[in-house]
Amino acid sequence: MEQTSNSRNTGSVINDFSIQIATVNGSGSQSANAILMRAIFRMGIPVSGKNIFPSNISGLPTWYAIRVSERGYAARKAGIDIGVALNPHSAREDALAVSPGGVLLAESALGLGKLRDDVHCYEVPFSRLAEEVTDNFRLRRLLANMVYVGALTRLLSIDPAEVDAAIRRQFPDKAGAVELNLRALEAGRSHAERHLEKTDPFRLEPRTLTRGRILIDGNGAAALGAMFGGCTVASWYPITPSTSLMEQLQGFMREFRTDPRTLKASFAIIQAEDELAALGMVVGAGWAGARAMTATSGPGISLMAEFSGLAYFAEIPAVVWDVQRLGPSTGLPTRTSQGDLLSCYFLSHGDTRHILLLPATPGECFDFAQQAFNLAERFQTPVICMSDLDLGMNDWVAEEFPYPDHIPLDRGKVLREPDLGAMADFARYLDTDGDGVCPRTLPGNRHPAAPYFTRGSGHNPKAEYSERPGDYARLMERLARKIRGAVPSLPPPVIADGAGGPVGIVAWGSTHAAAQEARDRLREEHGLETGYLRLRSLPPGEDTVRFLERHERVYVVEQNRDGQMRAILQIEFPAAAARLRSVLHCDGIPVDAGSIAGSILEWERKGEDHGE
Amino acid sequence: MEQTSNSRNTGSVINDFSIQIATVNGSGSQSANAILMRAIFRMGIPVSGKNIFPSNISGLPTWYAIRVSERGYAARKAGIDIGVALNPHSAREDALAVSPGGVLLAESALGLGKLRDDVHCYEVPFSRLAEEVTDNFRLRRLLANMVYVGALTRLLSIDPAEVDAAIRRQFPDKAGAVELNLRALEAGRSHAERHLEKTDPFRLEPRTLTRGRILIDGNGAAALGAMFGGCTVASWYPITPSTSLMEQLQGFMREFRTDPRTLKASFAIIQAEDELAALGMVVGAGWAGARAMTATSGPGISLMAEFSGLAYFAEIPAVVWDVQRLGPSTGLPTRTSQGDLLSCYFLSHGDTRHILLLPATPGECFDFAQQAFNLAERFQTPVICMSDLDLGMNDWVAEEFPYPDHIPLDRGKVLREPDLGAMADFARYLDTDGDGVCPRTLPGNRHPAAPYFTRGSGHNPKAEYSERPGDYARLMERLARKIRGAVPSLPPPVIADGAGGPVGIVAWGSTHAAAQEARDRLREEHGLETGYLRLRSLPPGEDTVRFLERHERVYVVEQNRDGQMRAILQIEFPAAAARLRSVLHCDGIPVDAGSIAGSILEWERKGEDHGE
Amino acid sequence: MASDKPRPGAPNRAGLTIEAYKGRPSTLCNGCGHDAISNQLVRAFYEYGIDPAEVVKFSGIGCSSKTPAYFLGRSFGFNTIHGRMPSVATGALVANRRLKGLAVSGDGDTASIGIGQFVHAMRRNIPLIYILENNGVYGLTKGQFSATADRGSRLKGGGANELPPVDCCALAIELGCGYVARSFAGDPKQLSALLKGAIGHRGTAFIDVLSPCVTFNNHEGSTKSYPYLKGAEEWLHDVGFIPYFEQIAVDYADGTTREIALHDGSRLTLGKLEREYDPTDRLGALAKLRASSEGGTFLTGLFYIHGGKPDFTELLDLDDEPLSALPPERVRPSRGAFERILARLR
Amino acid sequence: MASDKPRPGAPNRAGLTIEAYKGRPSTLCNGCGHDAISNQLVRAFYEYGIDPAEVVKFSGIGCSSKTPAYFLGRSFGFNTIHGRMPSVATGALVANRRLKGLAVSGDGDTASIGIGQFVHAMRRNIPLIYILENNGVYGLTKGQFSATADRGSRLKGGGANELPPVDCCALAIELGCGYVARSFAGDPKQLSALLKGAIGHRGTAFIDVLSPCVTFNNHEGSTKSYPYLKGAEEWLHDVGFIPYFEQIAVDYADGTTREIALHDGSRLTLGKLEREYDPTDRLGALAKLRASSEGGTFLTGLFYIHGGKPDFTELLDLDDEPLSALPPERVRPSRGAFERILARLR
Ligand SMILES: Cc1ncc(C[n+]2csc(CCOP(=O)(O)OP(=O)(O)O)c2C)c(N)n1
Ligand SMILES: Cc1ncc(C[n+]2csc(CCOP(=O)(O)OP(=O)(O)O)c2C)c(N)n1
Ligand code: SF4
Ligand code: SF4
Ligand SMILES: [Mg+2]
Ligand SMILES: [Mg+2]
Repeated sequence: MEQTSNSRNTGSVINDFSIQIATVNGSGSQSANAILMRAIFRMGIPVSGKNIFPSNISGLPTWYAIRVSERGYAARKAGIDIGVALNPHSAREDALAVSPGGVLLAESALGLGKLRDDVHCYEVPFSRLAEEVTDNFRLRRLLANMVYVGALTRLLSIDPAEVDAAIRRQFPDKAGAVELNLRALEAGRSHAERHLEKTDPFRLEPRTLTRGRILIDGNGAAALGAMFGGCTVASWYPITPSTSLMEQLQGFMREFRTDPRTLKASFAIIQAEDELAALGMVVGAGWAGARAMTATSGPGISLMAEFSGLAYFAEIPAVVWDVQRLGPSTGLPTRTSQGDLLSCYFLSHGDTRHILLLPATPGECFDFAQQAFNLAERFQTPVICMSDLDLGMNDWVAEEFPYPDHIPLDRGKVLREPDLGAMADFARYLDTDGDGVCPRTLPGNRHPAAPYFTRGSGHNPKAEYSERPGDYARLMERLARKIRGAVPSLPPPVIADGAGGPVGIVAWGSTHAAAQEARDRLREEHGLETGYLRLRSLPPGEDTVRFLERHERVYVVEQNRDGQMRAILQIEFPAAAARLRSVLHCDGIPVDAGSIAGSILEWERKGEDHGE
Repeated sequence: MEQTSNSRNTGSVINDFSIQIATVNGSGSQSANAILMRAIFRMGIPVSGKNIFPSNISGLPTWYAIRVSERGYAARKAGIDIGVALNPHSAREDALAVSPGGVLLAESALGLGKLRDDVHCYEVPFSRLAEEVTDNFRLRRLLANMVYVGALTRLLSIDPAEVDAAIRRQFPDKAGAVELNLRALEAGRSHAERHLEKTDPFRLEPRTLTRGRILIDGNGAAALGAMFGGCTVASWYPITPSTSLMEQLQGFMREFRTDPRTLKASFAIIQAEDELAALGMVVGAGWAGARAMTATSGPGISLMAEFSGLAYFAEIPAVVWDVQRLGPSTGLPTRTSQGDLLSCYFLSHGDTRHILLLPATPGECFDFAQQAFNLAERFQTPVICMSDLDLGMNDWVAEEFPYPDHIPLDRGKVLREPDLGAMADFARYLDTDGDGVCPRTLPGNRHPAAPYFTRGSGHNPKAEYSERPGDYARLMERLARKIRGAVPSLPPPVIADGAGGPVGIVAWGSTHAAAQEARDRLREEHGLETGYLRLRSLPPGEDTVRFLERHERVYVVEQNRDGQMRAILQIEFPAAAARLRSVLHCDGIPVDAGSIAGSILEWERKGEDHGE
Repeated sequence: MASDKPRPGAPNRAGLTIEAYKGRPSTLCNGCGHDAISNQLVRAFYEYGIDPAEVVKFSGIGCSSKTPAYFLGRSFGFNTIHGRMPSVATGALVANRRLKGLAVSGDGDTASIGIGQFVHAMRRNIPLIYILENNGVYGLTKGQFSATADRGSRLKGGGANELPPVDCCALAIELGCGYVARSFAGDPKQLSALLKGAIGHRGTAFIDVLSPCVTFNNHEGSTKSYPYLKGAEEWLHDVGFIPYFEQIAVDYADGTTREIALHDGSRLTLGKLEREYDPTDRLGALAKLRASSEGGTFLTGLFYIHGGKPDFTELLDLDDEPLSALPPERVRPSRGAFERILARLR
Repeated sequence: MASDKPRPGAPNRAGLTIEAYKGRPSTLCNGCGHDAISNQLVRAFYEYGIDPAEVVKFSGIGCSSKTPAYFLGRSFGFNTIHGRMPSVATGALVANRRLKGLAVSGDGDTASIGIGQFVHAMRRNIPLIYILENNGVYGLTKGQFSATADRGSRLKGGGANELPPVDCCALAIELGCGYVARSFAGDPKQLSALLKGAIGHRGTAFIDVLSPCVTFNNHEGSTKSYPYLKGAEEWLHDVGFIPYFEQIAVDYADGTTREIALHDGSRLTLGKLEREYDPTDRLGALAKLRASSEGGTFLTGLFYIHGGKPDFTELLDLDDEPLSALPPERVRPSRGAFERILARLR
């Protein structure tokens, strides 16, 4: 905020502010917001949007927060520069939430005009204007949303051509809808032109900063990655916020993976009866040689514990996307969190440690969705991708993905008939080359030595049942070695300014956006230089411990209550444990840079006071 | 072994040796072994027995290891002083396993006589002798076991009166069985008397060391504790090694908790359809105000993840016994392990941290089974008791339990009708006194303010659905505070020689027996003094971190692959993390003192070499 | 038909007005079938004069499972987890056998993820009214098919369901449930009578209530929409209810009506249609159900009733006093008993 | 009846002797019913001449679920986790539609913990022979009742079961399974014919095989003991099997025998008893089942068959090539497709 207010005093605030639209869910504001976002994006200005919605189908308050940032900051911005109020149930609160000096664009009928004298207030009869567009009762409610987009178009100088294009893209092949929306847009725009005198400083100016970029949600990117990563079986059970990953995958697969001639599918997407079955199907398919995945969220992860252990222990590839929401239990199903990390790392009873991938951007969702299959097949083990609601369901500006030629499909050590040759015996769990990964055969292999019997109970290298203590200990030791051995193949951490110093910051997943911005603030506003490491996978490797050792105090920033990544780093790197401090944010709303920077500054000040 | 061989050279080895009996499972050796154990126990000599059995109903090798120890060591003893070989399938291996200088007592038909010249070998035709006792084919097989008991009675100078008494106790109200067994015993005894010339040094001498003691398995003790702790609802699904806990509970309850007049039960024991349902029923019953529990093992824990999170989050008392076996997955279902610690501590997705009790002895099983209910009700949260197969299913000598007057039934903060008085509103989740624990009402309470609506989703203090970030953050903060606040009420660690020094040892659960013995060895044989702390609950408290800080190097001894307790200590006490080292044993066979002492010595030597 | 209803606004036999049976305002979509069912639950419990303090509500997860917040606000309630409500209800009702259980679930909650617990709950005959609010889709996760979706039914987005539906009524009968009925959220009169019948029944009473999801499954091509169901509904009979406290004699002169006595002395009357139908004949009930589902109609009414089965608390020989309320001396055996046990272990 | 059996010791149509169909030595108790079933599986697959490389075996957890190690040692197999085998089988069979699935489960594994996955597997009609080795108890955990225990049946220790049994055949029929039979481990001839019929069927074939647990449930008072079952078994008909490769004409002069054609051209013959029984009539099958269970007899035979239903891989419109074997270019769309997608996101 401080920066913005500064520029405000000096005149215009260009391409750097937040808009928060308060509506009722089920009222159709989603497409209006998407159109608004895309129009700004197409003006070449980096933009991000966060949908704060209830666990409910219609009638409850919902907010959409758009952030425009010339510097490309995509984290939530604390403070509302421009508030749009349409929801009578939350109107007062929404109006009071606008930052001083900001803008309140409100439905006139709400009578909010007099509530604040420290903001620029514009009242517009959105509903009445919508009524003028159509007689249809249902549509009016929807179109009121386009009216506010129209008003904003005018107020913020959004390029009308881009709004136009965005509307057409939003309703492809629906000329009627396009027409109506254009009319509603125009109603808002011209009303604003005629009745509103702009007193506020916020403005958009075209740039070319989004060239070569796309606007995409993490779930969509993961779905694309899964398709281009050669996924053939996907089994799932609906649960917010992972549903849209699977539904998008289904859409893409139907379009691009159905043989246009035979209409036969090169994939199976199965809606299972629950998450136990979903992962069970993935395990069965992975065992049989398909690239198989599921996507779920917290409660589903809990239900997948037993099958995860089976896959770990019997060495079966499986890819799981955990699009995290706020737990425990049902928690807040439509709010974001990074609270499943410990659960996933140790998922299942007994000694287990899973490979986790930690995407922070849609680009990484796309990449990791592919790599997850490669890793799962190469190391014959579950790979869990830790996304979250903020990353998965919100739209982010991303570099255009390259066609994934550089990620070939690595099916791991699979022995086909010719590979078995004259072998009389094949031992499924024999570590032939010392890396802990044993070649496997796939059902359907007709070589007489190929078949073996898989089980979740103790077994010797020949896959025979064994209760011998030595067989068990060796097997478990090999599994540990295998996972440790996988670390160099996992996405390494991204390190910035990591040469060393008093303060380091560690982040992971979607927290990255705010953490990066916080570092800029600390440097620019407080002169505090920080090293930065973003974990992109677990178990962590050498780079990470060396980074920790190079910094006196390392702040581990994450969106959960208990500092789960910090806990894992303490387990893995005990010598560095005492350097770690948690910077946590966990209330379901995506973290913002200010609160991270603030916490770090407070710790640092405390350190000085208490001689820490 | 070293000690034993020493004394062997000087003549007799009295009351300090191990006997391992190798038979086939399903052949009825269990009662013979129990009789042998009890007879020794009744001679006043401390004894312990470990059943190493297959996951199978009949026909596979099984071993029973008895340890006699005047010093009261109850851990497994490495090395077999006296081997009894009855199983043709494992005979050679069994014979080769006897320590040099030891005894091999073998079925003559196995022809093992010539195999070893470094052991005292006695051959006895167990089967033939059994044939002389009865014509019944089935019974012969069973009675062969009593024949070896008879031979041992003679060889080891076991008091015949005590064997006699033990047989009568083993078959109460079965005069026929008693008679047959006595005859088989006598056949073995007199055969030995007539045909075997004792050349070995092993002998038993009566003592009075078991006076005031009982012989009991941990599951039986836990069942007793549950009954005397006022358990009213128990729901479970069969799984080794927890089954015998519930089956014994059922036996005790039927006998002592059925009204002799009305024949009505003051308990319900329900065999659920699986572990999800088992914990679901416990949660329902706990919510409704019953003291409810379940018992399970690894796979069941995985299936209980989701309900655990619900109970944690909605604050419902629940007691879970995890009688651990070797995981992950099905693993070795009949072998011991301490591998579920991390799973249980963090059970469920989202931020959770459960209260864990860690009994090490049957006495603690009895105690903690009661305290678990008190803690669960007082802190309105799941309490998981971490037992294991070794503790739960094997027989241990224990101090007689005192009648539990000293553990009153603490039902926690429950408001009945009169407590609510004139209250117009009752807020279920209002922390009225700042300890994080909110008074609750129970269904059936007829006060108009009493009812509330429980849910696993976000809620405010009035138990109303809420998605407000502040409500959520406050609730989660309170839950963390509540669990932290419970720590002083949990069983504190037991500390021995904890004043400080270079080397400390931390153990938990059934590892205690071997750890204690290892300390003695380190002191007596290697002059290494060690401090000792045994954790009896989690989260750990101040005592523990202070102990860690007082020692330069702390060896955390446990029976899992990954050092799970060490991991938890590293999470909870980062400043001490670097002092911790893992001493692990994880192959399904209970750990022995020698391997612990050996590992610690090796570490200590390495430390010197590498200047650590 | 006799009227069992207190005058509107008047207190019922429990001395309460209908207000005491309401809950918080619904947050479901306008027109959702589930709200219609909630209304009937409010009315049925009010008119029956049940004391809300004796009722406990249970639900799983879903739009349907939210509804216990919207009725019987003066009863304890537990919104559990997805598909596993029956186990929680079982535990609670065993812990306190004096409580009357009322459960609400959805078709995803019961027939997809929850079919396992459903099957076992039916076997156990727990004292529970189990209402399945059946719309053929997952409302709360935005309209995927559930396991009760009919073959050929189409999603809003276009996909057709190809798997056969689970008929929970048939399963309940097969599994020994003693009160099995089907109704329609758009048929308040019948639903009301069936709900009251369920209240009067001892043991599990299962009612499958077709309850359109107006947002995701009310379109052309859906077989669970209001228009479709209105068109396809076929009454097995005309269901009426006479509460135990209004034992008026009714004259069924024409022999077209059959009376069924309930556990508490109330009576259900089955009249007019299908008067040959015998709801105590399990096999006949199954045959009727299958015939109707194969014939493409949607049959409602009381399919099966059998009042004599002991409920689960009886099978467990439970003390009359709720287990949850037993005093310490009833749950901790004596010192003498303790001594006897120790003696065996010496 | 025609003999479909190769001469003992001789190679079958796949060129294999019976040795090639055996597995490792059993570790079950002597006399366990499950071993008898394993023997019949060995014989059936050998006599049918199925190539073991085309078969995949699945099981859950239990004594019964161990048996896939004891037959078809040249087939891949997967001993999964307790109660969740059907999902694993579904995944594997979808991944490779050329494989013939053969599943073995226990009554605890299927009817207690696993009833949910059982129900959904039946709905999906996956290409799987599903053998339930039903002994009414949990063998491997030492003899507790399972959900198929009959009411009144007694445990060795003495307790009686008070809950109604789950009849998996009735459920399978209700849920649309296209091949539903019951047999007895002590009746090798009938079991063999029913197994071969299952091999010839397309889609899910479910056979509930009563299989006494000699260690925990073979005592007086048990309704799943050898003596009890031998006494109570009632044949619905005399089942025979004629494989597709032995298309001899049989003369059923007396009209007492009915022939059922299977997917691969093999035929089942149902003779002598109950010749009126029509195994393609779903309702009749259910009625017959219920009548027999209420009558206290234990009916065996082929209850229901319906061969025309598409199996799950067909419903999914899968490529003919196994999904597991598709080459990279078949599973990674082209650069052009990629470009089209990106364009929408700009
Ligand atoms: C374990 C788990 N998986 C998935 C979900 C997500 N989920 C919430 S409600 C629901 C389906 C609800 O459908 P239904 O029971 O038919 O209720 P309706 O909303 O249609 O009334 C699902 C899948 C969840 N809450 N928990
Ligand atoms: C999740 C889980 N719970 C419990 C068990 C323990 N368990 C192993 S086998 C079994 C029952 C087996 O009974 P059934 O399926 O009837 O097979 P049977 O041994 O009678 O052939 C149980 C409960 C387990 N392995 N996994
Ligand atoms: S989405 Fe459907 S089921 Fe849910 S509240 Fe709306 S109409 Fe009802
Ligand atoms: S315990 Fe029973 S089911 Fe298991 S192998 Fe023995 S006889 Fe068979
Ligand atoms: Mg539904
Ligand atoms: Mg069984």
